[in-house]
Amino acid sequence: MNAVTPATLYLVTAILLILIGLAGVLVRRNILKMVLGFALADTGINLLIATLGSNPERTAPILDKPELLANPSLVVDPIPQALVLTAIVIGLGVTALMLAYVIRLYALRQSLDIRDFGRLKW
Amino acid sequence: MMYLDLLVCLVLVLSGVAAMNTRNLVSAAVMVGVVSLLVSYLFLRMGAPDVAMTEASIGAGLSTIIFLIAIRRTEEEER
Amino acid sequence: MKQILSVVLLLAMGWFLVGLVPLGQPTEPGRVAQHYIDNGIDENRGANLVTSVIVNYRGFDTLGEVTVLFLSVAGAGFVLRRRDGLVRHEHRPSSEILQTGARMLFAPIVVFGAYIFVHGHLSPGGGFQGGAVIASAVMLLLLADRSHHLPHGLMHWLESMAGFGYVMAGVAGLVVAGSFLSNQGVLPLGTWNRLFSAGIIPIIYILVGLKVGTELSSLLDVMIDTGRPARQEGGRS
Amino acid sequence: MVIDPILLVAVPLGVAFLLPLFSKLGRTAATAVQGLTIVFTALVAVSWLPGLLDGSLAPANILTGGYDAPIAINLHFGLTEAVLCLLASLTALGSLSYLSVREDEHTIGRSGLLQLLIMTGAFGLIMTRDLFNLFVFLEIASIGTYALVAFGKEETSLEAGFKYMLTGAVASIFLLIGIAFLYKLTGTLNIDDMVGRMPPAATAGLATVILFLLMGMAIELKLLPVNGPALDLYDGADPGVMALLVGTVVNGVLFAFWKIALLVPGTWDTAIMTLGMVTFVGSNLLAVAQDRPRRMLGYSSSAQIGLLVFLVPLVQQGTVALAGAGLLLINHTLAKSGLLWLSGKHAGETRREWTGAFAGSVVMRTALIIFILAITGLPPFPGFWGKWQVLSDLMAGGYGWWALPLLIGSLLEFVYYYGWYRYVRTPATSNVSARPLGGASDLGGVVAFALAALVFGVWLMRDLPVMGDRVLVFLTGVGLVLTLLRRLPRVVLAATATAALGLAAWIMATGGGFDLTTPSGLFHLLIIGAGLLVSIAGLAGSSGTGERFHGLFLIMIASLLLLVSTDNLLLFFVAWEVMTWTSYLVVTSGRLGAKPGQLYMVFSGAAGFLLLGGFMLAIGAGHTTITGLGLLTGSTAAWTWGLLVTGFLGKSAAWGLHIWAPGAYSEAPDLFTPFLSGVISKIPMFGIAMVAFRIAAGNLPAIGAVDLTWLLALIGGLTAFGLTLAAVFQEDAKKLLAYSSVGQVGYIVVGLAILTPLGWTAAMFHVVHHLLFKGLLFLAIAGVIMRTGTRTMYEMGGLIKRMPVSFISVLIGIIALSGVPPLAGFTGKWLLYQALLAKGWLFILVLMMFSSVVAFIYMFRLIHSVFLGQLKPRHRDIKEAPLPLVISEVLMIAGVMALAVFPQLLLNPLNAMMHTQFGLDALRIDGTVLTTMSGHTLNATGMMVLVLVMFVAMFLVLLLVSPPMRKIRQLDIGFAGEVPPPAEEIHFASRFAQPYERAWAPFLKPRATNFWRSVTENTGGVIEAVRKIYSGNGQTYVLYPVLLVVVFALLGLGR
Repeated sequence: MNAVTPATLYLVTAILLILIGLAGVLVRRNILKMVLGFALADTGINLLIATLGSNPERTAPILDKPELLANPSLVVDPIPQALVLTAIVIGLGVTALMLAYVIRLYALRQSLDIRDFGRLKW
Repeated sequence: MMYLDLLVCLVLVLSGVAAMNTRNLVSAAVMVGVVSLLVSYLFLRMGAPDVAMTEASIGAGLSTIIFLIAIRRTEEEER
Repeated sequence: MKQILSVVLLLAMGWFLVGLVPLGQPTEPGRVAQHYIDNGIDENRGANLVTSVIVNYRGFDTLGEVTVLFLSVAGAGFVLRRRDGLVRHEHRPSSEILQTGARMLFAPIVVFGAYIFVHGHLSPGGGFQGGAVIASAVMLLLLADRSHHLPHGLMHWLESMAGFGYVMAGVAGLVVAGSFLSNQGVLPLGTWNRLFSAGIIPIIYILVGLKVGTELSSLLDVMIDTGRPARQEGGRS
Repeated sequence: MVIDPILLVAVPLGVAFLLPLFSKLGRTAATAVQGLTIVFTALVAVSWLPGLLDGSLAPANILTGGYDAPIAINLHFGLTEAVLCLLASLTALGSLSYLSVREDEHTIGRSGLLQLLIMTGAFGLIMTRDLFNLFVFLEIASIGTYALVAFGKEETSLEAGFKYMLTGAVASIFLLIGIAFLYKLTGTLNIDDMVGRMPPAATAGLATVILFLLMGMAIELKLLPVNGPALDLYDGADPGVMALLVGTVVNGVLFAFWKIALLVPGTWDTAIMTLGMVTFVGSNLLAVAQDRPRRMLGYSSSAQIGLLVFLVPLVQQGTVALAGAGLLLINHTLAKSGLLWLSGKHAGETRREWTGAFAGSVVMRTALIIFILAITGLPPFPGFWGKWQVLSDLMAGGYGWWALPLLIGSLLEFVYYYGWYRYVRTPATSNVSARPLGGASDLGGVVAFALAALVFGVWLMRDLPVMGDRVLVFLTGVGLVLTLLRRLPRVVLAATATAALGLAAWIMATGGGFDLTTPSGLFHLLIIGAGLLVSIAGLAGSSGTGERFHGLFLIMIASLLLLVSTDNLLLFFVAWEVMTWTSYLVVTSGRLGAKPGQLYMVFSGAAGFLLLGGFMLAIGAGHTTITGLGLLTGSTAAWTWGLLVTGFLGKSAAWGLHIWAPGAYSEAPDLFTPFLSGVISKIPMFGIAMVAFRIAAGNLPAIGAVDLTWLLALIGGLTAFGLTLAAVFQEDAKKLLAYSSVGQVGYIVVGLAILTPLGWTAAMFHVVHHLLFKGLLFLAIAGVIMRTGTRTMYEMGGLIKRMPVSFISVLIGIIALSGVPPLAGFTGKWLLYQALLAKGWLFILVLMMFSSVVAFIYMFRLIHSVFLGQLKPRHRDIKEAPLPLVISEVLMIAGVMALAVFPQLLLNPLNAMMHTQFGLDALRIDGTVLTTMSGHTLNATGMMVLVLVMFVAMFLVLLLVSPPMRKIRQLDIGFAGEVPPPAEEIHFASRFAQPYERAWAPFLKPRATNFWRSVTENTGGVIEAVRKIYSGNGQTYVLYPVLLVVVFALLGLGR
């Protein structure tokens, strides 16, 4: 078990979150639940990206102390963090739009079942 | 610390499963919010306070709120 | 049947994803990251490297990010534009205590949000986090008093001007340093770890904070508001 | 002066942020600001284009944040980016004008913002060189799309939009996984930097990372089978929105894929190419079954994107020129946006509801057909040049087999696009569905894009020698003008066409263009001569409604002149395809021509692609000229010959491939049918002789014991036999002549297949002679149809007194056709039989003789049912055909007689021609006496005299011995209290040939028709089964990408 590093733990958790979220999307017929599934999967993705930049031997990339300034190599890679920040905000935007759609679709059919929204096909 | 992490991850995955399994949409949304909150703790642990703050305020906070609003404007139970 | 297939497929996909775990173990930062760590302070003077990356090095991303948020709020408004068939909720007035409490809390929360984005280049947090905090204050207000109307005119103006200002700050970099969103020579970079430092980074982060705050507030407004009858009919006659 | 391309993103973003304030000033102000912004972005792109094109400007590397890549995000702006940005701007401008008039009270001031940001997202996608930045702009473009598709029709657009979002979200997840791990592996996000830092392809896990990246892109690109939601969008969203997306997001995503493909190891190339090609062929196949035009356009878009995806690895490895793929992309953007805009201008949901669409608008009809021609890859539109380039490069690069699915997919495009257009061309029964939507104010984009497609396509031809040919340019120019001005009085059109052709004839005559000793000269004369006769006859006007084909006719003649004179394979094919589409359009302009026209176009398309395949084999072997075909050897020679000959036979309606011909011939405008039969059907004969047989027959291997040329002769014989037989049972005069025409072409095929000077002389002689007498017959019958208003023979009768000139024309025509002395038909058949005898192909000889005998049965009817017998009461006041028609007929009679009395007029030049071709003479010609090399002689003039003497003698004898004639009242029939059956059952001419039917039954089974029907039915069944995968369920659509990832991973692709 000593092979289990924090990174492994976080990555496996992230993958599980992605899978659980996608399972919700694929198995639950309620469109609101599907949107929740995507939100969950998004969280998993964010965890995954952040983990890729993490290093338990280093600290946050904020050089606000003189000793850090003198030896900047003590901090972790800031890029994945910047990416996750962007991804979180984009995720919120997509979720908001999806929910707007859900509200309108509900107004349209008085139902949240994905099977009620398949008039266009073939 | 490693064991705390393990515990958090475990709770996190279980909340996720619960969120997808419960029929009540409000609790599902709250569960997803809880997952976000726990993930933001993990972000803090891995030296990403900026991300942690964002995840907590946007992922756990605002997202959950707009989910709740949407649920309120449609149905609360999964049929 | 389809459900079982879905789960099987997801498990298979998960198996391939788990195969990537060895790739994700900690490594030394890459060349670009090392450049930020070594030269970030020299080039931008902002203590928070994440902020330097977000506002300067990858500022173009952030402009896009702000646009995404702007776009999804506008899009949500567009999708919800028609009011026919939407569920309307009764507006039960909340208790006096809640309303008063919300009004009292509003200002401190907004100030806190502003603090977060003003100090984005020094400490954790920045425009996005601060903006979200401001939006939560607005939400408190909306929840406490559903009939409360946001000052839409002011919000629109603020939102538009903050966004435009962001683009203008970028153009300033283009004019002064020949590169869009450049932080060189537009404003003095100042000294490390001071509030007035890091060139235009704090300016941009303040604009981002204002924009994100107003945008998220409009988002909440759009999501909550559309259940109500159009403003003209339900006005305060 | 160039403008900094960063402003392509900065300016629209700044404006977009301010737009909510502008819209407070009013709708017009907001729209104006937006329009100006888009014009500005177009100007930015335009300011770079000339410099980038001639190389005087280097592509720009644009920094952001003050640092160069990979430290900060950089953008790249070269020729490709400039073109894509310009296309995006132009589409956005067109969409703005289109959508702004469609806004309702709910969308005012809001959709504009979304449109502007979608365009900006596309600019970012196109220019950025940073992988994560690419993702951000992808999200901008996608989110804008998700929102904007809610524009318009409530229910369907919302459903479609939501499903689209679901798969889009899966794409984002996949892309982020890929991007994150690639960053981890390379330590950079800059694409160009990353390329150099990619770990070796065998690195563990790399294949999975790439797979996620590719699958994310596959969803965004809408490849098969993850394109379901995109199809729903085309179906459900406003077409104006879709047009915007085609020009902006779709192209942007394609170019993003191009950049991502730079990172993909070469081991993936085959997988990517396969996925692209499967999408191309599969989507086109599924489109065939699609009854809703807008959804069909969606399938078509998927297909086109698939084709471009297929090309990406090939262009990156240098096999295919970027220009080829670029032309395809430009072509698709222009044509598809235009088609979408047009599709939104008609309320029809299904193809049937499109019946007679845009009948009132020359502009919309012309634009529609321009877009359809462009998207099906016909010249002169850019797609043609792109496809030619791509195919040539595939052949030269050793990827020849990929050309096969490419051609099949392209043919499927013919099937559904012309299937749709068939309904458009069918006259509407009620006027309700034919009303265009939205007035004319939003037509700007349509007109601009149609013109752009045409002008750009012609501009691409600027270096081709054809542009220097005065006659061609002149005829095409006049033709184009007449096509656009087709609302002018018919006489004006015909007179202009006649004058133009006359002038062309004069120029060519003074330039020695009519040298009959060369095949080109002979065909020049035939083309111009027949063209003049048809144009002169056209002065008469006609009762038909759609016969305003004079402009197209001139373009067609120009293409034919080019076709018979060029030595360049490309030019030959250009001319061939122009001939195909002009003649198709003329055929569909007949009153009932829409449906047979579609069949004609599909078979012509197939024939064209067979030729293209043959040419491509030759080009792959390094030969680009027709002369060069002679240098082909071995199996290349055999395949090329086989493809070319099959193509030519298809176009000439040889037996088995003939099912299109009767309909097309009979439903084409009455005045055009003579040309179709006389000239167009001879062009494939020219092709067989002058192109296919450039490949030396000695280089053709035999299949077993069977000589390929004998096989060709057999097909010719069967054509002559089978279609002559079919002609016997026709009740419709034009159809009878149609079958007869195709049958006659069989004789020419046989003559050519003999491959001796005598055989070719016989064939060429028949080409000329058939043109004269069949043209005469069709013209005369056209006159009769014009006057009687019917084509059914038993409804005519006794017209000899009313239309004597027409009678004499038909009489001379059928004597010439039957091959009895004294007319030249006999000379022709004599030559052919001599050639067959000398060759020793006795079976074919028997077949030909037998067909000649059968032909008597139908020819007799033509004169008997139409002109003899009792005059119908309703035809009592009928007049002779109009003067211009009579003039044309008399000219043709003169030609037939001249050929009969002085065959040497034609045979002398033919003899010289054969001497050049074979190095041998076909005949010895002394005055009017012909002697074959084997010593048989024929004296045409002497025979004429002999026959005349015999005829006069017999006539006098009959006059003396026969009893006097007795007049019978027309209705002199009694019935014993029975109800008379319908007239057609008792009329003597009705079902005239019925007694033969049982005798010939085994030969009369419609085998060919049944074969083709079973082909369509079986294909249809497969399509129906396959397209069920688009179940309409959003959840299923999300499953497909996951499925695809798992399948690809299990296949171990890229490892």
